[in-house]
Order: sequence, then C-alpha cells, then structure tokens
Amino acid sequence: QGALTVGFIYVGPKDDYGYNQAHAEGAAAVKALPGVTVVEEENVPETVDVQKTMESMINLDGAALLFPTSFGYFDPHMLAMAAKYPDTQFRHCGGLWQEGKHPANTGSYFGYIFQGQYLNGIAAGHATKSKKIGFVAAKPIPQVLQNINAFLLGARTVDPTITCQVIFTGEWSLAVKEAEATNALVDQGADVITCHVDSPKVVVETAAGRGAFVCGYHANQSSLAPEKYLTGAEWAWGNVYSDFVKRAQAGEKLGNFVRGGLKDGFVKMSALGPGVSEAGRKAFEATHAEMMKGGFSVFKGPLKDNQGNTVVTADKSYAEDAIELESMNYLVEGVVGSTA
Amino acid sequence: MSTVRDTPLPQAGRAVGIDTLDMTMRFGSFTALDHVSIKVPAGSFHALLGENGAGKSTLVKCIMGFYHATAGALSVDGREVVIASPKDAAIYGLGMVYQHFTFVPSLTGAENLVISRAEVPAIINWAKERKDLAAFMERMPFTIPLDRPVSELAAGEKQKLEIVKQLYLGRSFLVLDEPTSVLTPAEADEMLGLIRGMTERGELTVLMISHKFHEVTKFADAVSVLRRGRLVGTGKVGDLSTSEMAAMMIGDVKLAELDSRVPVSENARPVLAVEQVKAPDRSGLKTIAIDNLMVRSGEIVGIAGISGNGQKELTEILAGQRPADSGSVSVNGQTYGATRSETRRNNVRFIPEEPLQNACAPRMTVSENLAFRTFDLKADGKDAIWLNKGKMKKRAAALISDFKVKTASSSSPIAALSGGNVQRAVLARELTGEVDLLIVSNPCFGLDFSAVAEIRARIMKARNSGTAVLLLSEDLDELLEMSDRIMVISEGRLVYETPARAADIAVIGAHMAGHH
Amino acid sequence: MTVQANDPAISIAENPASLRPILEWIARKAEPLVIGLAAILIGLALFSLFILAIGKSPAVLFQLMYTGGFGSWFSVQNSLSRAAPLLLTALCVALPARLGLVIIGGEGAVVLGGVAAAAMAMPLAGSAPVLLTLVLMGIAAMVVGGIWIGLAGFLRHYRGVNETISSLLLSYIAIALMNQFVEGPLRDPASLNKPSTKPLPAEYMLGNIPGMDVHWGLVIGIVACILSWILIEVTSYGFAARIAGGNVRAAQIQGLPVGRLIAGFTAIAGSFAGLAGMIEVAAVQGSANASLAAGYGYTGILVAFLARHNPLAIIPVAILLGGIDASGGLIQRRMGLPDATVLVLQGMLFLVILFCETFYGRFKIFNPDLWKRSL
Amino acid sequence: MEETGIGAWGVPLAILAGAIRVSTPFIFVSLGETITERSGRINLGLEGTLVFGAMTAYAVAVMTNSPWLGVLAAMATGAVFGLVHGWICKWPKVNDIAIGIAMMQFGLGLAFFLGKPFIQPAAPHLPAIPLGFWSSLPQIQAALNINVLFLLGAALAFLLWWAFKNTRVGLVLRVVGDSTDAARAMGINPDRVRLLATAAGGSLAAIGGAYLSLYYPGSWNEGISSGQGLMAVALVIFARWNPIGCFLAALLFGGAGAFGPALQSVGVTEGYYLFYAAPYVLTLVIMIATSSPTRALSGAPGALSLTK
Ligand SMILES: Nc1ncnc2c1ncn2[C@@H]1O[C@H](COP(=O)(O)OP(=O)(O)OP(=O)(O)O)[C@@H](O)[C@H]1O
Ligand SMILES: Nc1ncnc2c1ncn2[C@@H]1O[C@H](COP(=O)(O)OP(=O)(O)OP(=O)(O)O)[C@@H](O)[C@H]1O
Ligand SMILES: [Mg+2]
Ligand SMILES: [Mg+2]
Repeated sequence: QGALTVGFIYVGPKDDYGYNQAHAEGAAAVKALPGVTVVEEENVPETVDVQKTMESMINLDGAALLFPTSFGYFDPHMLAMAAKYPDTQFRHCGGLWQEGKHPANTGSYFGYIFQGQYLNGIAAGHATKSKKIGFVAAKPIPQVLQNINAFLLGARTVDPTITCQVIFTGEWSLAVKEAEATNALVDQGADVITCHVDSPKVVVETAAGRGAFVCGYHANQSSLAPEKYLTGAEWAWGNVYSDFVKRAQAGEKLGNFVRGGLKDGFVKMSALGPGVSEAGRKAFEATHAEMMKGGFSVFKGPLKDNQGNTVVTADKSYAEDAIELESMNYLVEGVVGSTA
Repeated sequence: MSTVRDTPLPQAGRAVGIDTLDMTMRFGSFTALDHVSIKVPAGSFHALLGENGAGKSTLVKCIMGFYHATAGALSVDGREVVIASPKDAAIYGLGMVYQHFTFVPSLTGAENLVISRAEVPAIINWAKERKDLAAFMERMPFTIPLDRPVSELAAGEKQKLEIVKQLYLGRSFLVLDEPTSVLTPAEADEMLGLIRGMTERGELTVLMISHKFHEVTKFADAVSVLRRGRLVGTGKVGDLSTSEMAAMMIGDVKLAELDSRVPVSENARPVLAVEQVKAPDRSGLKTIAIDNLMVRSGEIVGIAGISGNGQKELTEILAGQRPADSGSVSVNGQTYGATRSETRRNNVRFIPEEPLQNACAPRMTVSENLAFRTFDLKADGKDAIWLNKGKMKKRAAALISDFKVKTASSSSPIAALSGGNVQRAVLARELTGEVDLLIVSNPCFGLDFSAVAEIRARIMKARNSGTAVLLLSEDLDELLEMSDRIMVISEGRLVYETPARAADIAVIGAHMAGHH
Repeated sequence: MTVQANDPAISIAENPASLRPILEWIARKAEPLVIGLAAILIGLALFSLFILAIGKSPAVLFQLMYTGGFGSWFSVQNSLSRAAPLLLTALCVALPARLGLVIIGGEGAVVLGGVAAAAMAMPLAGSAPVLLTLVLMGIAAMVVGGIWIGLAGFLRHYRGVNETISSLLLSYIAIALMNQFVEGPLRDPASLNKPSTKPLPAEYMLGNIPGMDVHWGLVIGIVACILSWILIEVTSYGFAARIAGGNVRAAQIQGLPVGRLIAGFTAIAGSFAGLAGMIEVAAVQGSANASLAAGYGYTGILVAFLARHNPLAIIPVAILLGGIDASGGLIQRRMGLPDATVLVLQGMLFLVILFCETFYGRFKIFNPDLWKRSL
Repeated sequence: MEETGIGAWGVPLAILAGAIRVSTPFIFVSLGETITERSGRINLGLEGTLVFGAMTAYAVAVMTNSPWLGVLAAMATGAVFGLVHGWICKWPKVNDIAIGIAMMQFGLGLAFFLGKPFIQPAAPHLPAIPLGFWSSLPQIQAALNINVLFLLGAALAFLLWWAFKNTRVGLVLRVVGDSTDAARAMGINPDRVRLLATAAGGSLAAIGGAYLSLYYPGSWNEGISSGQGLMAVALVIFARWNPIGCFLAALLFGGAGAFGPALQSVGVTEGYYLFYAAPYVLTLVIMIATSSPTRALSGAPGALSLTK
C-alpha cells in the first residue's frame, strides 16, 4: 500500500459540535489507517485563501487527495485548483459534481441527511403536545429546505395537524441569534426544536433550558441535554472518507459522484433519548428499518407547498437519491415561514 | 507623608514670606535661571518683570516644586525648606494661579474647588459642601456661579475662580502669572484692589508676574526684574519709574515704533460690511446678532468686550466656521462666504487668538505652516496641482528672517516654537502680500512689550497702506492705542460705537459690563 | 579643514559638505526601518517564549513560517495573493486618517462594491467587450464604495456624527444589504446551495499577472498605494487635507473647503475598498456572495495603523501580513497547532510594533540635525 | 390543538425578553468602556477581552464546577488585559486606538488557542432569578427569568452614574479624562489613573464575556461573540459617556436585536436580513438625529483621542 497524504480543509473550527466536527471526526478515522498522513487546516474562508491552502497542501505537503469540506469551496476555488493540478484528486462535500461539466479529478460526495430529519420528525411528532414544532435554520437553500420539510413530514405521519415554525438566522454560525431564535420559537409554543446551523450546541442547550425537546443535527449532542434530547441526525463521514482513502491507496479509481443515506452508512441516528414514548420508539424503528432497505420516499405526492401550490403531484414519489430534490425551493404545507 | 516638615504649617488667612537664594536652573546646556535671589516679605505685593523667556515662569515653577532647581535654596518664613512637588508647596501654604487655566472644563466650579483640596472624602456630601462653599463665598470679593460647568464661564469668571480656588485652599502665598490679561480694566482694577487689600491686612503675600507697568505701579510694593535668567534689578515701586523698569527689562534695545497714523480719508471705500447677521452661539442657546458693522479701507475698527460675549462667534462667522442663520457678510461689495477663492480674490487675512490652536497645524513644519496661503498657487497666480517643496522652503526662509521668527530650522514642527514665535510666524504668513482686510483677535496676548510693540507696528503699517483692520481685543489699552473707531460687543450685540480719539474709558467699560 | 573647491578629484568623497544631505536623508529614512525591524524581532522573540511555554520548538515554527510565507516562489506568490485585497482596504483607513478620521467600516464598502460590480456585470457579461465590462464593474464598485464611506465622512462633517461608529454601523448594514441582494433580487437561480449572483464567464475574469500566479488585484493595489502617496504628499489637494487633518480650524481660516475635503477623501478611501470588492468578484469569486465578507476590511485597519497611515508603507506591511497568513496553514498542518496560533502571533507582533512607536525621536543617531552639525 | 403560543403579543414580549437577555454583555462592556474613556483613554480592544473573558469563565467553571469562580477568573484576566493596554498606552506617541485593535486580535487569538480543550465539556450555568413567578404564562415566566448579572449590571450603571458625581474616585477620573494638565497640577498621576481605569474597564468587559459563555447563549466556542465587544464600545459614544445612557442603549440594542427572530416567529419572514440590521439602522438614525455639527459632543471627555 502506497503512502498517501490526504488534506482536509474546514471552514470553521474543527471542534464546533457540528458540521466541521463531523468532518474532523471523519478525518480522525482516516488518520488511523496505515500509510496515510493527514494534514488539516481549519477556519479557512471561502476566498483565495482556500485556493492557496489547497495549493500549499499539494506543493508543500505533497497531498494527493484533498477534501475541501465546505460547500462554498467548490466553485470557483476547487475547480480552479483541479484544473491547475490535474494529478491531484479533489473530493468535495456537497453533491455538485456533474459529469462532463467538471474535471475528472474532482468529484463530490454527500449524504441524504434529510432522512435523519424525517426520523427526527417522527420522534418529534410523538413528543409534541402543542402540535407545534420549531426549526432554527441558517439560510433558505435547498439542503436546508429539504431538512425542514422532512422534519415536518416526519412529524405529520404522527398527526397531520402539526405545524412547524421556521426561523432563518441568515448566517451559518451566530450563537446569540440562534439562541434568540430558539427562544422565539418556544415563546410561540413550539415544544420540539431542531436546527440546521453549523454548530447546534447553542440551539440544543437553549431549547432544553426552556423545557422543550430537541433533535440533534450534524453530530451527537445528547450529552448536552440528556433528558430532552430525543434523537439526532448525524453524519458518519468516517466510513466515507476511509472508503475513498482505501481506494486511493489501492490505486483504484475514486468515485466522482458518491452519495448515500442511512442504508449506505453516510448518515446515522443518535440513540433515542428517554423522552421518546413507547409508541414513538416503535414508529421510529419501523421507519428506520424501512429506510435501511433503501428506496424510501420521504417526498411523495400529493404534496403542496405552504403557498397552496402543488409541488409534487399525486403520481410522483421521490426516493432519497432523486436528483429533483437537490433543487428544492419550497416549504411544504404546514411549515410557517418563507423561502425569501 | 514622609517629608520631614521643618516649618510649622501656616495658618490659613495669615501671610507668609519667601526668599530664594541663588536659585539656578539649567535645561541641558541652557541656563534659564542664573543665581537669582529675591525676597518677598510676608504681606507684600511683589511684582516680577521680564521679557518673554526671561525666566519668570521658570523661577516660580522652581518655587512651586514643578521644577527642581539645579542649585540654590528656598526659605519660607525664614526657614529653609525642600519643596519636591506642588503638593509640598501646598503644605507650606504656597499656591499659584497659572497663565493658562487649570480648571477641568466639564466639572462645575464647586466640583473643581472640592476636588482640588488635599483631602477629599471618599464620598462627597454635597449638601454639606454646598453650605460650606456658600459660607466661604460670602467672604470672597467676587461672586461666581459655582454649579455651572467651568467651560460655560467667561474667561474673566474663570480667572476669578482660579484665585478663589487658591484662597479656598487656604494659601498664604500666591503666585499670579499674568492674572489680568483676560479681564476688563475695571475688573482688573477691582480684582487687584481686593487682593491688595488682603495683603495689607496681612492675610496673603502675592508675587505677580505682569507685563503691564500701570498695574505694577498701582498695586505692587516692590519689583524684581529678570533678564535672560539673571536678576538685573529690584526695588520699591515708588523708587522706580516706568522707563527705568523697561530699561532693566530689555537693556538698550530700541522698541519698534508705531507709524504715525495716516488720517482715514472721507471717502475711503468700505471693505467689510456685516449686516443683520444672526447665528446661534456655541451653546446653541443664545443668538449672536450683528446689525451693522463696517470697516473701511485704511481704518482700524476695534471691538471691545469681555470675553465670551460673542467675539469668538463673530470671528467664526467671518472665517466661515459658523453658518449664519440670516443676514449678509460682504467684502469689497461682494457677498463673502470665506471660501478660499473669495478670501484670495479679496485679500482677506486672519489672525485668530491662540494661533497655535487656531491657525496652525501643530505637527506640520514651520515651513509648511508658512505655506498655508500659497501652496496651491503657481508663480503666475494659477492653481497649482503639484506642491513645490523647494519654493516652499525658500519662501519660509525669507519669511523667517523677515519676521525674526526664532526656530531651530524651518523643518521643525511649529509646535516646538515658543508662543511669541508662533505668533510671529502666523503674522508673517498673513501679512505678506497685498492685504485688503485683516481680521485680528487678541494678537498680543501673553507677549512681552517689545514683541507687542513690533506686532502693533506691523498692523499699523498695514493700515496706513490701506488695509481695513478689524481688531478684536480684550485689552482696552491696545484698542485705544490702535483703533480709529471702537465698538463694544456685549451679549452678542454691538451696543456702542465711538471714535477712539474721543473715547471715554468709563463709558466703554460700562457698555462692556452690560450697563447701558 | 581647507577645501580646494577647484580640484574636481576631491568632490564627494573628500568634501563632507556634500555628504551632509545624504547622511541627513539616511538618518531620516533609517529610523522607521530600524525601529520597525527591531520591533518585529522583539515580537518574534516574545512569540518564541509563548511557543516554548506550550512545549513546541520555536525554531521549527520559524522555519515553517519562512517556508510557508517566503521560502519558495510558490510561497511568495501565496503571500502576495493574500496581501492584494489588504492594500486597498488599508487605504480605506489610511486616507481618512490623514484628515484625522478613524474609519473602521471598510468591510461594508468591500461587500457593497462586490455586489455593485456583479450587478453591473449582469447585463454586460457575454455581450460587451471584456475590458469595457471590467472597467464599468470597477467604476460601479468604486462609486458605491465611495458613497458608502463618503457617507460616514459626510455625516461627520455636516451632522457631527462620529465617523468611527457610523462607519462600523454602516458596515453591518452593508453586509445585511449584500445578503439581501444576493439571496433576493440578484440571485442566480442556478446557485442552489450558495446563493450568488450570476457568475462571470471565464473570459471576463481578471486574470493573473503574466508569469505569476497572482491576480491583477495586486498590481491595482500597489498602483492605488502609489497614487495615494502622490495625492497626499505631492499634490496641493493632499496638502490641503493634511492641513485639515492637522487642525480643522486652521484649515477653515484659510478658506479650505474642509467639508468637501472630508467627504472627498472618505469617498476616495471608500472607492478603494469598493474596488477591493470588485477585484474579489472579478478575480477570485466570479460572482458576489456571502464570501465577500471575509474580513479584509477589518484586517485593513491593522495594516493601515502599522503602516502609520503612509500609503507606501502599506505595501510591505500588507505583504508581511499576507506572509504570516500564508505560513499559518503550514504551521497548523505540520505542528498540529490550532489556527489561532497565527492570531496570537499577529497580536503579539502588532502590539510590539505599535508600542515601538514610542521610540521614534528618542535616538540621537536618527536626528538629521546631528548629522547637520557634526560634519 | 392546544393553543400555547401567544401570537402577535409575542413580538413586544420577545423584544422585552430579548432586551433583557441579549443586553447584558453590552451593558458590561459599555460600562467598562465608559470608565476607561472617562479617564481619557479609549480601548477599542474590548472585543478581545470579552471573548477571552468568555473562555476563561467557561474554562474555570468547567474545572471548578463553580460558575461564580468562572466570573471572578474572567474579571481577573480582563483586568490583566486592561493593564497591558494601559501600560503600553502610557508611553508617549503610542496610539491607543491602534493598540486596542491589536489587543483585540491578541485576545481573540489567545482565547481561541487556550480555549480549544473547553469547547466540548459542559459548564455549570449562572443562576437566574424567576421574577415571572406571578404569571401563569410560561412566556412571561421565561422572559422574566432574569440573570443575576443583568441586575448587577443595571445596579452598576446607576452606581457609576452616582459615583461620577459623588465620590472622590469618580471626580478624579473625570478630572484626568477632561484635562491631563489640570490633573497633573492637582498632583494626580494621570497615567496611573488611566491604567487603573483601563483595568477596571477590562474586568467589566470580561464579565460580559462570562455572561455569554455561562448564561446566554451559554456555551464556549469561537463564534460565541458576534462583535458585541466592538459594538458596545461604539454604544458608549452613542450614550454620551453616561452610564445610565449605556444601560438604556444596551437595552435598546438588545431589544432591536430580538426584533428579527420575533417577527419571523409570528410569520413575518420577508427580508429578514433587513430586520436583522434593525439595531444598526436604529442606532445610526438616532445618532444622526441627535448630533449637530456646530455643537460639540456633550459629555465627551476632553482628553479622549477619538473626539479630538
Ligand atoms: N518641556 C520642554 N521641553 C523642551 N523644550 C521646551 C519645553 N517647554 C518649553 N520648551 C521650549 O522653551 C521655549 C519657550 O517656551 P515658552 O512658550 O515658555 O516661550 P516664552 O518664553 O513664553 O517665549 P515667547 O516670548 O516667544 O512667548 C520654546 O522654544 C519651547 O520649545
Ligand atoms: N522645560 C524646559 N526645557 C528647556 N528650556 C526651557 C524649559 N522651560 C523653559 N525653558 C527656557 O527657559 C527660558 C525661560 O523661560 P520662562 O518660561 O521662565 O520665561 P518667562 O519669563 O516666564 O516668559 P513669559 O513672559 O513668556 O512667560 C526660556 O528661554 C525657555 O526657552
Ligand atoms: Mg510665554
Ligand atoms: Mg512665563
């Protein structure tokens, strides 16, 4: 097995209890592999800095495989470096790679984490008394909208009158505003909260502090609120990265468009917390088992958005890998909030 | 306090005397004081005379413990003492009123007084302090509002407050550094008279630095004269004439003489005309209203007034620093907004008071400061885009020698110059070339009489060659000497006008004080 | 000493009089250099202590810093790339500072400049000539950036609003506006998960300097610094501004248009920051998006203060900062130190450099007068 | 469906609750900066002190299990930062604004560096006083669940306001801040007073940080502060160096900050970025309305380099 240097680049601190930590834990798994040197750099902004970081890893550290993990690293930064260093392999987290459009030494990987949010929603639907659940979101982009919608759809399998209030903070990491958003949701009666921001720690702690249940995201936050943590949608990047690296060491061709969900071990669920009722546990486990088979459709018709327009006709249903989901631009009926 | 006290504390309200013995002070290689021995007996009113830079301030600073004399001794009431700091001086009852105000502008008079005490309680009981202060002020010769921030007081009030402060602190020996330069003659006489009364009653000893002979002859018992750091004469006031004192101060130097006054011609053209101008004052509460002010070519119009009555605002309006709400200012018959082109077209020049703060950029060099009027002009009078540093230097060198500005080099920062030399430099800048209108404010504040004579001569010369001069001054003597007409400003209005020749000081003083 | 003035052989070498201006000049210029370098050395020494205290080797660290910042052609280019935007954002602080204003909101002009450039490119890219498009983008960015910071100057002079706060507030407002624009009216519908404006076609991008892997922004920045220096030091407009900066009252008495100078200088300053935003769009990002708010405006404040608001000094200071930044990654990777190590180093270095201001004028040897007299 | 929300009433309530929750760091930093600026110094680096205080408080609370020890430790480190700033700035020709910016960088760097091991562990939080016990509405109970530090901050604002007028220390501080020469003439050592005032300012700013990490939002990570320290320094000028003004400005700013999330929670979601800019716009508008080009800033300490 050939020696291989792998570079990981994070947009925030490696230990943010969230997005970057999930990747750093994946990198840690790679470190344990024989013959691999891992180089990491954190807090790299999505500017010329990340280009130079990649280049520096290639030139000065001899990295042959790079994982720029932030969504904004792809275009133009990683593409520019890939064109300049055709012998280096670049794999980007976010699912943007397109055959024919992007160079062959690049690729992307992503996971269907909305499956996890759907399961979060099932746990939430069983736990809510007010029939109102809340979502703290960073920005109204497709990946976030998928999660919000999946969360509510999961909850509505329990009770179709449940509504989900969403608050956008506008930034990926903004502690005080996330706490304010959580408080505002609880004040409006939401009693189960989840989120999609880079570091869910603040949301989890604030919600639990106000007596609401929480569902985690990105990483396992159960230790922050042992009583109130229902479950959580976690990344399992260790599997993904190890797989890439092993292939590279073996001289095999790396996948250019790698995606997976629960079934593929890209995503996993936190262990259920004490707040989950017996009925909730059953429903959760049943759906989880369905999903592990693959082909489960979270989004299926008929589905209306919250403006009353039909967004999925009755004859359609999308499995987790449906490409249509990647450009989601609506909030489903029952979500209180708007995409602009 | 660890200092061993070898004299008993003086009682408040009982004068102490001091002697200096061979006091010498060197700054590096420069000797500012050279074996100066003077004697100020308890209860006397002693005047200290000397040119700018003679060492007067240095001497009193050594006495007060600001400077540590290189050699020499000081005794208080006949006993030798060591004064290491102004705090020590206070212990012996020595106090000083500075040439510049030492109040904290944003604090009220009462706060200023209380905080300057040696012992201030950790928590101040204002009810009690106010009562004590009221009782104290009963005994004082002046009334001053104590609950307004000092910044709102007029200069005269501040000066009185400085003296009140020293008395409040129980001083038995007071140094006054040019104490009357901001007061009206009547105020000055009143204040010095009251202080004189205190010395006569044996409550206080006074050492006064002054440039005004009439004050010295009227109030002091004895004088000492310094020249270039040496004591050149001392004696009873009655034994010395003014001219003897002047001779001691400056030696044989000839004073610049005023040109004889060319009469203002009947049909001299008006240069400056201010009509019906209204503007808010600095506090924004009062209004300045100038109904009609006209200065003709070849004439000096003096504006008399106690400081704080709108002089500053008037100059600000003329300098374009304060927008007027209504009315018009015109120069040479055209509306004048103090823009650079208007200033240049009409040859308007400005010498504000405190020129370092108001007319110079302190950290720029002398040569740059001298170029403020001309840096953007080419030799042919067109606008220059590029600076010509060589020309700037050359011109500075010429002006420096022309106006006898003392400076190490033309590239030292102007802030390094002494007050008189800054004044000269500004004069050099503003009086060079053709001048139609000159606006001057307190041009001789704090300067000695030879410098004063020279500056006044320059202004008079400009007048005689046809410049219209508006002279704002707090020094009535100056106005009477220089002006053709005098107007009095009081509470933001011009309330009185008189030809200078026929002026009655008492009437002017009454109008300045607002009794009209 | 007798000098035979007629003998051409003993001119410069023998005649001290002709050496004088040179020595004077050297003494004047040496002071900032010597003090600056000494400060950097002291700062590095302090940082070594810190590194020793956490049990790592300063020698290794400095070796890496050299390698990462300046040790190879690649590293030099890396440093220069990072320095490029700082040149312009530092000018946004330095120019108003010469008028006595403390502007800390350059970030706002950067992001709005970027948005304006991207908006300007939308109708043009693809149809209009490349150069024209780029020029118009630059102008749009400079106008918007100029208005933004000029507003702070305007408010300062005509409303008496403190420019430090107003520029800071304006920068937060600008970032909000930028987000609103790129997620709202200017959003390219194809930019799914990272809301952006429509990307510039590749041929419209501001390319690299020939022979280097550094974009043209560096040249633009250096030219802007030189122009600013000329503006301040050798034009009468700059001289007028220095008078106003030295004493507003004195300037008013001279009839100088202080308000126009303040508004004008802040506007020029802002237009440089706006141009930095345009370069970020045209040379790096290809579109306007949230990454425009990368902190260049804030780092520019430090660069300007370290350069003592001298536009020419901004160039080396920005490159030094770029170098430290560039080496930061290598330190993280090789020594396992967190990203914050570089922040600590920068903080220490800046503190010492700024502290060493106090030594100006303290050493006789730098006093030109000494050289005047002693020879 | 059980109705537990309070509908549109939530907006004013959220603004009130937000004002109380969010304002505390602003209160402490701005009061600290008021003390420093009233002495004639400006410390622009309190953002760094705040973040370092947040880290120290959290770390000490984790290690000792006592949040109050955390607060004390933060105060101590804040004072040290202030002393460093004050000591450097007492040297001639050193620019206090620039030093502040460098101290900000240094404080942030050191906090992030030393704070790495404390991101994961959970620290005990500071206690709150349930002043909303009288209400049956959980929203009101939550809004009036007030942290002790907020109350201390409010008390401190009034205490400082009183002390500036009625104590020796207060007067000395004002003397030094207004006129260095006058202070020297009174035998006060201005540098020492400024040193202590900067230290006091730093230690208060660090309390603001402790509130962030130990109460609200109550965790330690590198993004814990979003510029509160810098903004609070700006608020001091807005409040015209008046401690009570600082308190009110902090409340206003905190309340305005809660406006955006509160509006979204009742379904007003268009243009949320613009709502989030509300505190800044509001502050700017008030500044423009209350400033004047012909009047000096009332209350500005005369020796302050920012207002010259
Ligand atoms: N602390 C100081 N250090 C160095 N030089 C000083 C200091 N204080 C004053 N000087 C110098 O002493 C000189 C006298 O200053 P000052 O303003 O007292 O002058 P002056 O004696 O009043 O002269 P003038 O007649 O011009 O008003 C100036 O040249 C000034 O540069
Ligand atoms: N701190 C200082 N360092 C160097 N020289 C000084 C200093 N203070 C005063 N001098 C010099 O000592 C001389 C005496 O100055 P001093 O201020 O005592 O004059 P003065 O008689 O009070 O003048 P004025 O009438 O202008 O107040 C001046 O030439 C001045 O340059
Ligand atoms: Mg003098
Ligand atoms: Mg004197």
